[in-house]
Amino acid sequence: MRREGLLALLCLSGCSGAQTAFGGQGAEDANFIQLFTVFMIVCTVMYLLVSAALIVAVWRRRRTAMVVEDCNHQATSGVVRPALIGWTALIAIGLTALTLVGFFTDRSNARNGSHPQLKLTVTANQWWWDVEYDWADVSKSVRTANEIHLPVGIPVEVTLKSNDVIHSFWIPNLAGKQDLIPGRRTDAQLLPRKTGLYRGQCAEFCGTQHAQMALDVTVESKADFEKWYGAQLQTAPVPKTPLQLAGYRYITTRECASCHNISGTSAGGQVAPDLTHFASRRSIAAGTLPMNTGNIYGWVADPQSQKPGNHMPTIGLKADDLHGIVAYLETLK
Amino acid sequence: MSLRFRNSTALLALAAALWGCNREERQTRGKPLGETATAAMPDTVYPGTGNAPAPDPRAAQYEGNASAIAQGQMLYNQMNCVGCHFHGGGGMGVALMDGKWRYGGRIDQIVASIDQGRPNGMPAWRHRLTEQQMWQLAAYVRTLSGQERKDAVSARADEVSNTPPQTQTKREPLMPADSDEQ
Amino acid sequence: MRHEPEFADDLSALRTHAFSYRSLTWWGIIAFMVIEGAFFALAMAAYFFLMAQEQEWAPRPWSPPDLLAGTLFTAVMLLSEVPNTMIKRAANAYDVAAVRKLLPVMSAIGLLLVIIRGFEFNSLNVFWYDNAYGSIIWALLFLHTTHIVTDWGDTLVLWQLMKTPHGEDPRRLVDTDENALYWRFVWLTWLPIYVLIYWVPRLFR
Amino acid sequence: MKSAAERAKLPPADVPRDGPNLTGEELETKLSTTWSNPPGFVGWLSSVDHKDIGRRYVITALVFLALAGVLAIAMRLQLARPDNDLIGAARYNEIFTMHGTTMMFLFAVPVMQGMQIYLTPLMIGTRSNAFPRLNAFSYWMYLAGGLLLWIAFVLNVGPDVGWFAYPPLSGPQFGVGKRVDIWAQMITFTEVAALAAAVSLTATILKQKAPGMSLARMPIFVWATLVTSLMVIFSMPSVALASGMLLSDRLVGTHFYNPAERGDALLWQHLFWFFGHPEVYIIFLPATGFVSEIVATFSRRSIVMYPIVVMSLVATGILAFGLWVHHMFATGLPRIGYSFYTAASMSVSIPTGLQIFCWIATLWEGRPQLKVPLLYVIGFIFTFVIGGLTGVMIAAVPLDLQLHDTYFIVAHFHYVLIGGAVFPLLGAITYWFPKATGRLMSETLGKIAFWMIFLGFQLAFFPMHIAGIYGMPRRVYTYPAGMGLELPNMLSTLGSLVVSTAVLLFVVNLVISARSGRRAAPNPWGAPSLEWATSCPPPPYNFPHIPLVSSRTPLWDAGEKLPVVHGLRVEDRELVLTTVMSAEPDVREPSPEPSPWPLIGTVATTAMFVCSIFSPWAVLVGVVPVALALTAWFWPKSPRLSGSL
Repeated sequence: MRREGLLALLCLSGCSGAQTAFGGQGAEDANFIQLFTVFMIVCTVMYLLVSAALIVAVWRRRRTAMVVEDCNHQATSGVVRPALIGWTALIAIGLTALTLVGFFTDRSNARNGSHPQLKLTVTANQWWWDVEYDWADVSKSVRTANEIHLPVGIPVEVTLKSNDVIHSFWIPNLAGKQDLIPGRRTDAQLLPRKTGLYRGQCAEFCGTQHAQMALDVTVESKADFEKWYGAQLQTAPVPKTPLQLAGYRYITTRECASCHNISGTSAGGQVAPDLTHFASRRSIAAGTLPMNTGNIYGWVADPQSQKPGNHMPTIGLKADDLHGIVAYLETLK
Repeated sequence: MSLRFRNSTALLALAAALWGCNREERQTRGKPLGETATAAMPDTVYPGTGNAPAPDPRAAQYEGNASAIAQGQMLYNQMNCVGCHFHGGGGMGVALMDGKWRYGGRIDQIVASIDQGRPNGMPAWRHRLTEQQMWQLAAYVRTLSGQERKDAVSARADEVSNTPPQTQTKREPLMPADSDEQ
Repeated sequence: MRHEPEFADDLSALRTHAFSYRSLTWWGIIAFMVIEGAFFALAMAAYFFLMAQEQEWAPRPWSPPDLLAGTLFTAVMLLSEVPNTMIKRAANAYDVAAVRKLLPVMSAIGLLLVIIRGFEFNSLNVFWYDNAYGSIIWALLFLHTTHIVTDWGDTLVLWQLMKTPHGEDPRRLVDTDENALYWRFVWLTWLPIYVLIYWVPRLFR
Repeated sequence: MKSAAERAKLPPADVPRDGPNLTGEELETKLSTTWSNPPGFVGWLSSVDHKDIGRRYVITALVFLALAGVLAIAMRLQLARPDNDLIGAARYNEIFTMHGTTMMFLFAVPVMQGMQIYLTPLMIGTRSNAFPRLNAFSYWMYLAGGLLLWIAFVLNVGPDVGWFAYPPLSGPQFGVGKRVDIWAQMITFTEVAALAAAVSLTATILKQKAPGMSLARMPIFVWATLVTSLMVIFSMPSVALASGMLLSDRLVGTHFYNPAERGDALLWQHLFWFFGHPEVYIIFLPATGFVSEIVATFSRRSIVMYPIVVMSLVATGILAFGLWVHHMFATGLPRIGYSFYTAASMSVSIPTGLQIFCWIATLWEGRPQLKVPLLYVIGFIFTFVIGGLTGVMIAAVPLDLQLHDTYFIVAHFHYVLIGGAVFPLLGAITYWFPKATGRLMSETLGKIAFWMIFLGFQLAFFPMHIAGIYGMPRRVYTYPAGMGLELPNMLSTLGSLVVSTAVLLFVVNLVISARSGRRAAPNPWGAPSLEWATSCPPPPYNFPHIPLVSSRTPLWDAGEKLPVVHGLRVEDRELVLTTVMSAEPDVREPSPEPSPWPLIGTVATTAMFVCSIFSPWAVLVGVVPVALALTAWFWPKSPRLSGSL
């Protein structure tokens, strides 16, 4: 129910499905659709052949009663041997062709990411995504969480790491999945071809809240991306109203700051999603709730009832503190 | 199925129930939700074997609870307890695996130490961690000196190995630290 | 329809025991050797897999295991094949007296090996909980120890069995023959493990 | 006292033997006395009769199927609607873990082995299987492992990390409590059980074939049994090693899977799938054996191109060990290496394609009669081929990277495992039911159940392909609305309800028919293989006289009389051993008596395994009673009677 708003928004933005391998908005996924179609045709033909042969075989000399006739149970008619040869040849040729098509598609996918123009690192944690845009110049790096923005038409290399267990990075509209494995570095290449709002999701079982570990993906024009990126480089705004100030005080001095980081404030925790531009995101808690005031209230007041078992504790905030926190969080655009 | 067989099944089930009942209980949230923010914390510093107050009843919820200890282990790393105490061996902070406790080694006493902080550098975590988190942390800290049940602790974390496995840590007798020893 | 029997061959003259591949238990033992051989082979594969994670093997600052105990063990193990072959031949020749004399010797060798194995654990210079290198070294040695202990126990039981009138049953000589076969498996699998535990960590430093 | 060597040369003592002078009822009374279980409950527990053990295996496995089926329904109800909150996240994770674990380790492999244990000695014409006590031990160990897992689940300490239990999630840090230890130890139990059964079956097939039944005359099902048993022997050590390492990581702090100390989480995946992929064929190949037998019988035509079917079985068994990496395409291993595994995965469909050809050709050449077992075979071909073709799809890396770990895969392996193994199994149960019980199953109820299962299955699992492509990952306890997943999930849930009703109907049919079904003649279907040469149900000694085989279809080729060999003792349990290849009679082998020691050994082993979860010292202490039980088990009863495995 609570996601309906978010999804209505997604669908308004013109995409038929935010999380589907039949989207084809990324180069690799477009290859997937083509290859899938080829396989589908070949497999359907094979299936129809087998089915037809089976139906004819059963029907043509069926018997209804058990007759203990003296049948010659060894004799083989002349069609069997040529049919076997034909069938074997058909399978062998079909498989060889499919293997080759698959191999060349794989090569083509590998080429897509050979000259990345944008690099980012995605680090998976039990049940959220830590995202960093890497630049040689550290001051131009941006850290965010549970969302990535990508400029359309630009090859991206994503370095994948995990802080705890194995996860899998999967944005079906753009490309296939790649596991994030603790102690190893893997990478994914993305080449988005169409702007739009997509959804990624963890695809390797990673514990209690594996189902609620989504990633919002925005593919936008280069100009929009740069605008967004510029905004992300900003530190958090100074609180204006007394209510916001109260929230700011609570967040920076109390439990929140132990885990969360808000650039430009003293909240410097490094073990939970970065909140510097929290309110600019599409969803809360890795796609658990769409971003709106009511949901921020619900989440901050009792994260354990929204996403049971996640690592953010229910503090038991007093009403005043809660109002302040939400008011301040909403300024973090 | 025969009666005898069913009996033995029941016995097995009973035995399993005895350890199964609370070792694995997962609490996603501190029990008395309304109280947590204001709940009274053990407030006195009672060094050594001095007259400790009666144990806190909440201890039973966390002691020997596998999930609480696991959460505590995660917090121990995330809150950078490792920075001073290392993996229990001590460094800048005191050693936690030697069974010597200046401020008491009972779980509620450890909670008090985390909550209030202690002289010579241990910061107060009151309002930086929730009460539930401090209990979880204390439950984990007790495993470092072998105080918790071996079937509730994990042998090791997925990190560089600095100590022998905790499932094999000998249980240190609780004793007060010498006051002149730093 | 139930068929009436049409009597063909009479099998009453067939013998009631046979050695080697004509024996049923021989096939069982071969199957168990295949299972355990697969187990060892996979453990060795895991050893090389973990070795590939390291720059050097044994990783510093751990020094490779001390050679004395392991080499002594290997020597005793190889020498034990002499009485083992004698037992196997005696069993094949239906020489119960010789079998009864040799089994205590094999039991004593088993005991000696178990004792030396204790020293081997002490000379590894690493604990299983130190790192993955320590873990796999201990695992290989532990796995092989279970075989030593099992076969030693087996030999003890066989020794007691052969002392009884059961020993006169030629089928028990088949058992003796197969126990000796299994011992060969135990020392054959030890040789690569010996190299992996004691020599590879020396050669890849 | 004569020396052993002298005695060995002595002519056989004058004891009663079967033969022209001792046949008919007199023989059968004597053999019954020799081969029956001891009376009473202890006798029941001591049984080493392969028919008892096979039946217990199958019934226990069906109970686990029902339990896992209930869990499946629970999951389908939770997933019927988006954002459903019928079952919480933690509970759902336990449920899908239990469903997968139970289906793979406690249902699929054991039920196939149970059928093999029941049928193999009958099909190859021997009185008992090799090492019957080991066989009894196998069953008890399997039962203990199953009870361990399910009691733990009921007590809320069931595993919750998936049936594949990837570390580090299952490791000491993230796999909290004893849940994973119980899972891993359950693996050890089923491991030992499967290996013991496989050893027994292999030795039975190689050494106890009826005289004249050379390898080239063995029924296809026996070939399938031989191949799967060998696959068990080669693949199970891999998961035993992996789970042993996992347990030691968790309990004594080793670092096999800890990257910080140079272990590697992928080591688990390699070892697990080196077992896990052959496991699929361990389940599937016996099913192809069922299919071959059923097709031949109901077409009244011996299987067309027997050598090709046998070679396909062997080839599948070998190729199955070269495919495991296709479960790991998304782990970032070197890309070029993947091509090899793609090619290998695709090539395994060649032998399967050939087998399907041979079955259709047999139907084509024969006179098929559409009885329930054959209906299941036809349903199998229609369904399994879809699973096989989606398997070809996901062998290609670019397709797999999208489809891996989605509901497409869930659909794929249910088509392969239910379509490929459970359909033939249900057909096989219908087919051999009269052999085991002496009564036929109801044809009408059977047909209704078949059509409901077949159609309900398609309704339940076909939409999952679409859900997967539309972005639904596996192992999620809920999914958001608006992603196009509502309809396929609702259809799947409805289909699963149809299937479960139909399975219930099948069970009702089993129960009713076992009590009051039509009485079966020894060979009610007019089948060609030896198990139909004896009465329904077979006597404890299987055959009054051991048949002499001279073709692949002995009962079709025999006239009024069945050629037999004779001269076996009737007052002691005795078998005839034959040579491996050509099945020449070679040795008369005593067969062990019933014994309670396998059960006692299981109890001792269970105590050791379960306690070892709590303290490693339990292994040292617990090994003593295990050793005592094993010694008692192997100690011969009297010098004359022996062979006690």
